[in-house]
Amino acid sequence: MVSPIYILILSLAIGFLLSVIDKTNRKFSLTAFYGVLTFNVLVIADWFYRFLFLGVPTLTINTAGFRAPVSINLQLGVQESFVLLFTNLIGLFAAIFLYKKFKESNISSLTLYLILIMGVNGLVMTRDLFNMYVFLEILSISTYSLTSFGKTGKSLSAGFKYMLAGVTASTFFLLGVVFIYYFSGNLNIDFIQASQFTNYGSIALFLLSIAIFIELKPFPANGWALDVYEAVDSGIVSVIAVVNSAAILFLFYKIMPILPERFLNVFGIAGVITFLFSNMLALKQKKAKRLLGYSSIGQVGLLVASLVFTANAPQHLIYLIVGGFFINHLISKAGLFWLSGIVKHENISDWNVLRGNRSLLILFGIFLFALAGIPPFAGFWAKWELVKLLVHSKMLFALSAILLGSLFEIIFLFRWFTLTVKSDIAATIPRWDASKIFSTSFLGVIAIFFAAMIMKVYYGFSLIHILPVLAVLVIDIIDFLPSKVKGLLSLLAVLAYGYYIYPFESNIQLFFGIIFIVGSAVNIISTLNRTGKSEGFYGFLLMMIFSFGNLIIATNYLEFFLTWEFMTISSFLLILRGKQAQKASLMYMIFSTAGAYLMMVGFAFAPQLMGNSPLVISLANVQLPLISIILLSIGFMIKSGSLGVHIWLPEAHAEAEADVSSFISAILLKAGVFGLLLVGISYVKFAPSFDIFYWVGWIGVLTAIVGAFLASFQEDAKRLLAYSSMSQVGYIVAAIAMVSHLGWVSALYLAFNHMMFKSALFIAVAGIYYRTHTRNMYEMGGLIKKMPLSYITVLISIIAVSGVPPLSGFGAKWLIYTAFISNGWYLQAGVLFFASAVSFLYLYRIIHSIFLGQLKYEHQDIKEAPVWFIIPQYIFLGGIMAISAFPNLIIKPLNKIAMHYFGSSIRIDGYSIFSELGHWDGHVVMLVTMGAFIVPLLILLLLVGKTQKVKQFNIVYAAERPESPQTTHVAHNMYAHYRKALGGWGKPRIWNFWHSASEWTHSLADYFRHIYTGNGQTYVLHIILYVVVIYIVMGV
Amino acid sequence: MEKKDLNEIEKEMKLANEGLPEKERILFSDARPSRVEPLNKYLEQFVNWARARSLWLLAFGTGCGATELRPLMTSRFDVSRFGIAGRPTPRQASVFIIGGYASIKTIKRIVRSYEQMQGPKYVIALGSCTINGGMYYDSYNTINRIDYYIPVDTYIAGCMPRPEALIAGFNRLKEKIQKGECDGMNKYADNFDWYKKNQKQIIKDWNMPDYNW
Amino acid sequence: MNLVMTLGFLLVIIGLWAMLTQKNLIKIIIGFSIIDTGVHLIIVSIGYIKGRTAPILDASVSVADAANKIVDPIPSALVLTAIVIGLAVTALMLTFVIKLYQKNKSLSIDDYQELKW
Amino acid sequence: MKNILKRLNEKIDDLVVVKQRDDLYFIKVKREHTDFILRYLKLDENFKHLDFMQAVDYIENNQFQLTYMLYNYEIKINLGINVMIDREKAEMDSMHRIWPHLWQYQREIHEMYGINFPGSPRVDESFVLEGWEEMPPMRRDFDTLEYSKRTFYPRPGRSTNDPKEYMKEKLYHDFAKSPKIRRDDE
Amino acid sequence: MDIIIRILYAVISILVATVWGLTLTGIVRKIYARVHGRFGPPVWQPFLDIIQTHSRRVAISHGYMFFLGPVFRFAGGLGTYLFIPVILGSTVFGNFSMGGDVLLVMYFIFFGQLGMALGAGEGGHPYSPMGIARGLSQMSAFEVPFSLAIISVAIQYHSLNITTIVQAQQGSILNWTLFTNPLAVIAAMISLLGMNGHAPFSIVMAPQEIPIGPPIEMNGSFLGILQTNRGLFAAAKLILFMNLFFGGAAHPNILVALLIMMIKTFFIYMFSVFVGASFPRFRPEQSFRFFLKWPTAIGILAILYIAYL
Repeated sequence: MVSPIYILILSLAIGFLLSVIDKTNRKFSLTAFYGVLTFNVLVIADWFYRFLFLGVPTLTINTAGFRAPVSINLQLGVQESFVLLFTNLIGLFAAIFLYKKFKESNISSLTLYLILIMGVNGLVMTRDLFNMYVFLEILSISTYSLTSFGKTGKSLSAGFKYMLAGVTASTFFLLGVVFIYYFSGNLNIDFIQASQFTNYGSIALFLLSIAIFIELKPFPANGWALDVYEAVDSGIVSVIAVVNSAAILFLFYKIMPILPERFLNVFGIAGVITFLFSNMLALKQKKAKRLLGYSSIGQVGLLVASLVFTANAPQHLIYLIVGGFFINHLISKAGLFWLSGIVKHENISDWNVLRGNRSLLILFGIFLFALAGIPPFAGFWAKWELVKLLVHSKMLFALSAILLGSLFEIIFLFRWFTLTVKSDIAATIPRWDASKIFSTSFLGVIAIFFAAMIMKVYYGFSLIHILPVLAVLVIDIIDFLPSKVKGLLSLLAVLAYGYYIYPFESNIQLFFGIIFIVGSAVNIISTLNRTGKSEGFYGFLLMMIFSFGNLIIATNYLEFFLTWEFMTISSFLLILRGKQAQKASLMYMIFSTAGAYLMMVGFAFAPQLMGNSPLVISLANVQLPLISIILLSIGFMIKSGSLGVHIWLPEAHAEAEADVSSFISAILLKAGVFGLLLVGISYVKFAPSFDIFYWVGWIGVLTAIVGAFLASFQEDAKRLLAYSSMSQVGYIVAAIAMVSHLGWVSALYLAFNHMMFKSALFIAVAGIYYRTHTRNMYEMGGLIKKMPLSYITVLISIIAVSGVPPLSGFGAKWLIYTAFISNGWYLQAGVLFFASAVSFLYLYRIIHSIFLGQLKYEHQDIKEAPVWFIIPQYIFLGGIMAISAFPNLIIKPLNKIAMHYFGSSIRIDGYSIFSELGHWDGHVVMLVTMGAFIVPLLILLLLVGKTQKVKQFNIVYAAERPESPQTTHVAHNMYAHYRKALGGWGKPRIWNFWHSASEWTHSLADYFRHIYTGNGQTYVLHIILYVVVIYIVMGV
Repeated sequence: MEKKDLNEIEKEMKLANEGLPEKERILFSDARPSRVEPLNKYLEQFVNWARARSLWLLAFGTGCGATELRPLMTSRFDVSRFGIAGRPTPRQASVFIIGGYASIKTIKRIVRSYEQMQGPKYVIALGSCTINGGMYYDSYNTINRIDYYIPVDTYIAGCMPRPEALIAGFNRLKEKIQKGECDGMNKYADNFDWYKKNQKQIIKDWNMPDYNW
Repeated sequence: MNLVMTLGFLLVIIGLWAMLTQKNLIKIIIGFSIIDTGVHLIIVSIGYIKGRTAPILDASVSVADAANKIVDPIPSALVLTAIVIGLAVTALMLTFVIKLYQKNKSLSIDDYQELKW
Repeated sequence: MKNILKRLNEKIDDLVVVKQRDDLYFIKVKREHTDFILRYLKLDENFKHLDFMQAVDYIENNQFQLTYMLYNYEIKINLGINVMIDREKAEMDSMHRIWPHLWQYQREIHEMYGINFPGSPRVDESFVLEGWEEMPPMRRDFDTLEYSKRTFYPRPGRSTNDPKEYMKEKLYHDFAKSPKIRRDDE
Repeated sequence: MDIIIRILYAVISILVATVWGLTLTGIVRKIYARVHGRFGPPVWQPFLDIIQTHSRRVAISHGYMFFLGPVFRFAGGLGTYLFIPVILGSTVFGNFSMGGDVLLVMYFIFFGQLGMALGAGEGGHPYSPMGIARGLSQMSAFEVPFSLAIISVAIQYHSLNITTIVQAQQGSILNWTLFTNPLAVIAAMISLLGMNGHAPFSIVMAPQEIPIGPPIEMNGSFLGILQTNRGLFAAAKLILFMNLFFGGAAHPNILVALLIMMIKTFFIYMFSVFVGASFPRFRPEQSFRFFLKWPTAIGILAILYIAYL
């Protein structure tokens, strides 16, 4: 048991001795240096362990033999030791990171470094205000000096600006301390109470607190900090951004008890503003370290805000929220700064050199995801709880600002990530430095450790909920295997998983289980066509599939949301694997995250669930408030690509790898449908007074028609299918929104049907892409002769999509129109009719442009798609044919599912289905169609004379002969006349809207960031003005 | 009889299509037209009766005579009374009217269109030019006799023949059809090489397959 | 509020004015020094009680009645520390200015704006 | 028009002008002046429109005559530019840069008369005669009847009548007796 | 046994409808001719044409889909017809209406069109996809007023069942949908113009720009089947309209009922024929715009009128 005072003494002593030691050998001085740092960590760790697990009471160290307030005292409790452990740990690893530089640099940097660490330790532990000032100045001076470590002109000027700002702040601090003493006669914060400061007295507190706050770099008085972040050596800057900030933040935390509430609220709001604006300004930032600077400032703002807002929350929540953000920020920011030291490229698009080293790329991903608040990292949990807290305390403006800020954060972080993973490598690859990589990886391990701790210890999640992450880890370990082996293993894993979760509590779960798990399992077969290793692919795929499954069995909001985020991130990573997928995946991530935030708020508003049954069951007895319904609906509709928020959908579908698109379209969109159905389940019993689902229904039908039109105007086969998915899901959304028996039967029927035909279509297109290497339909044509099996798939599927009897699509159409008309949604039904007629346009377009018409020269020797694509296609076709010929196979169970919530509105008699409006007998229809098909076929075979098979150019061509297949194939811009007829309705208004929204945000960010002129004086002026403004706002 | 290899027979049945570039040969059918026997007597009589009453013209104005076809359709002469109607595509038409003089450039198109019609197909050659060159008998660019290039069923002389003459010609054609005398399709298939030789002799840049299916 | 304190504030404001308006780096540092001095004055003025002596225990002031005879010693102690720290900071700033001048041959703060936005 | 011709006369010497009608003039220019004259007429004298271009085979003079027919929309006058070129070495400068559509006429003349137009676009492609191998057919020394007989299988038994005699005899043998129709201009 | 009788009945029913449909086509050609001031072909000309096309000696085929295209088309016509009850209460002419309601019929119409489009597409001729693109686009446009009319009728009779709808119109001529729901009938009749492809909506077969459109490569028996289907399909559509809007055909004596059916379908057809004979053709975009404007507005009014007034 070493007294913590020794860590101060030892640091100081060794710090000053270093210059002497260094005279002998640099090795000795380095040993001493790292020895001290390690000693610090060990001592603090020891204390932390004692406080946390042995229940040792908080330790108070009195200096000079007197008790406080007469003499200065230090305090070490669980909080202090936690902060110190972290700061010292980061300090140690930053030092390791800087090992090479320390070996060569002037010995004074080592001294300064030790003194800096000492200052931090002192600052955290001391309870005396003036002592704080002293430690703060020690910290500052050593930091100022260390800024010149890199010895570039830039870092010098940045350091000077830093000093200007620093001295201004410390002047305020000193004045504050003095006046506090003047008013309270005391300097120990344990003996100062806010009540001692009346009238003018509060100025003293104001000066003190604003000084600390300015050190925390609030927007807009923080230009100096950004310059420092940008210019200073990345090892040092990580210390500044992490260790210094942590210490000062803790300083703020320490003085919080003596501050009046109105101060705190203003600081909280200022923190939120800082968070929002620094993330917004970061949008325009291209330089990595400055970007990180913006992000750090934002994160500190968020920490301040969460410190303030959680003041009245239960202790464990404070620990989770503040601690979560704290750890998250510390680890990820330090890690990213270090990575920037490893990468040595300023521009974020040059970070693609990271692709040269897989483990670094993974680390980069971990830090970035942690920073963005992606589960399972600590930030996610903190955000979740903070949102809940803010909702409960009705701080909605702060909430929306924080979420908006987070969204901006997501945008720039993921832009960075996608650029790193996807942009072409132009920059030179640096040499990797072992000491740097070691420290950085250590942080990655800590991040994962904390994630695991929170999940396991705090929330106590069972293994099944962590399974998606575990899948990534496991596949990562066996990534050296060829992809076919991994694919088979994944298939087995999915089946085993399905078997494990199989005993569902309700039929609706079973239904979605079939869509999610069985559908995925069949789809996996198509991925077996991959050659090579497909590194990382199966991990994310399994993560996504397990997330689908976990969605069904989630028993509370958090589980659901966690799984949802797993699903989002894994699908994002899968989409990102596409060759040109940078923009597409980014857009997907942004929209998904926005949706997720809305859902998060929606869940926060929702009442607590009772019992431990799955959401599908428990939500039936819960009345969701209107706001919750609205937010959740929007969130789920974003995922299902409804009108207005659909623009991510075509990009993501088109740019993802060929065999991934089918997962996204056929299964991922159903997750949105499932979510909406959850809301609907609560809606059944507790419909709110304002019938929000009526409007959801309208959005659904409009999505259907707009999606159909957009699909008709595409040249790219996958985009066409993507818009088609959008249109079909529009039907489903509308049907769910009806909240009636027939509506839900049709929605589920359509969902099932869509899963099958869209999988088949996407896999067929994947096979064609595999052979032709193009997605543009007009570049294909005439492939029916070369790929007949794929043609049959597409033919059957498009008949199923279009709803032409006798295939299963008609069942969906019949159900949905009957439902609409009997529900009184007449005009909506009319729009749906229109949509379904328009769908013929794109369906014909895809089959004609690809398979019919003229075969191109370059495709004359093409072969049928590989067998791995054909097998899943025909499994799905079998499914379609089965439910076409025997619709009862599916209608009966769906009827039962829907009867769980409503009275039945259909009667099933043999193969006939009767509704109150009409009837349909799929079996008879099938037989009659067969008969009607065979009779003319026989007639034709009988009557037709000698049949001469001719080739593609044997066409009547106005007595001429065709020039070339390209010019004879009518496929490009096939529906130009319709576009013309639509006139102004054909403009991409929604796309334009989002585009201009993005442009506006970026321009605004660009406009605002011009306040950072780069002039030190301006920064000082900012600080002064900021102080004045805060002073006025606080009304001191 | 000498036994021939099956492949060889097949090869003989194929056309060489030498006029086409190598790359384009896969785009055109190379099957050779062959004779198709009529149905049995009574059935053939019946369908001939129907064929004669449902003559579908190929609406392709190959020469100045095409101007005389228009009045035929209008109210004054109205050949639709006889079941005669225009079709816009050779695939569906059964009667091809060569409307007067045929330049070399036109004869190429005439041959192509004729070959694209489905048998049984009938040709009416209209105007003196188709018979012996008419007033263009000495032109360097106008053929003299259409029947050297495609089989003709009925000639209508005149320069130009009036619509009444055309109707008379149609009636003559109908009679012939009903008697089963119009078998130009088989005649063409039987004498395919001779026709081709004549055609190729005047059509110099032969950028089409030997038989346009 | 006494004269010293007012003077102190005046110095702070003059220093601030210098820091905000002067372009020369040295002058800015001088401005900072003036602020620092002003702050020190303020601190001292807080602890000062009229008619009392310096907080030094010697023959004239005994331990027993020190509480009545001397001024508040803590501000004096503070001001000593503050002066030291101020000195250190000023020195450091001047070092930076020297380095900056060596690198860029300019003393105007406007020439050091290459980091911005 | 007179002014135009006067101005033209100033530009080039020995200008031959033929007035055919009030609104139709022909001038004869030398081959080397053609480009200049056409440009001048188009740009300065407002003969914006080129109606057509044609050739005549003057086999007697061993020359081809090329005619560029211009039209002025303001004074509504046609002006033909006649250029004589050598028949043996039949070659003319391409004027398609002045009127782009000239390339088509030049292509036709090239095919029909064998006159070469170096630099004219697509001038070697066949225009009407696809795959013609003989002498250019519009040259007067080409015997078209002989060619026709040789190539097009003339039907035997064809006879030719003088239309005037034939008509009189066949149709209007009582022409003299028929009442005379009075024509307006008599 | 039952199934054989049913098939027998269906054969009779189909024969009657086909013959009537083809006769109607013949009559229409006669009427067109008379409008033009001609005599026109004999009424039985369509039958002769069919025999003629079937008697072609050689048929060229571009592939299996090309071969099956007309089969699909005819199957579509047959199916459409078979799911419509022709005469109320008749076993022979009741067809297979137990298979489904009006929605089934509406969607079965697409069956043939889709198959034909595919067959024509394999032909490889550029005019085929052009015609099909126009046809599908126009179909999507005229389907809007038609579906609105159907919805309106469904609301009115609270049924989608054709038999029920016909039943409800019995009794008096004033019970016909024509009089009870005139707006819906107007909307549907306008879309019938598009459905029949008569001028001004004859953009699909537009002889001037894309001669005959989709079936340009169809020949011989393929064409013959298409021609046969044209008669049957016309009859099916007309009978559907008659059932939905004009009281259907009901009489205890089946011959009288057939006569009623013929008279009614004749007049319904005459409507589109007369419009077609007297108007020039729209361009494609004009046609789509037209359908999406006025008839759609009328259709919406029809729904609002029935549902809320």
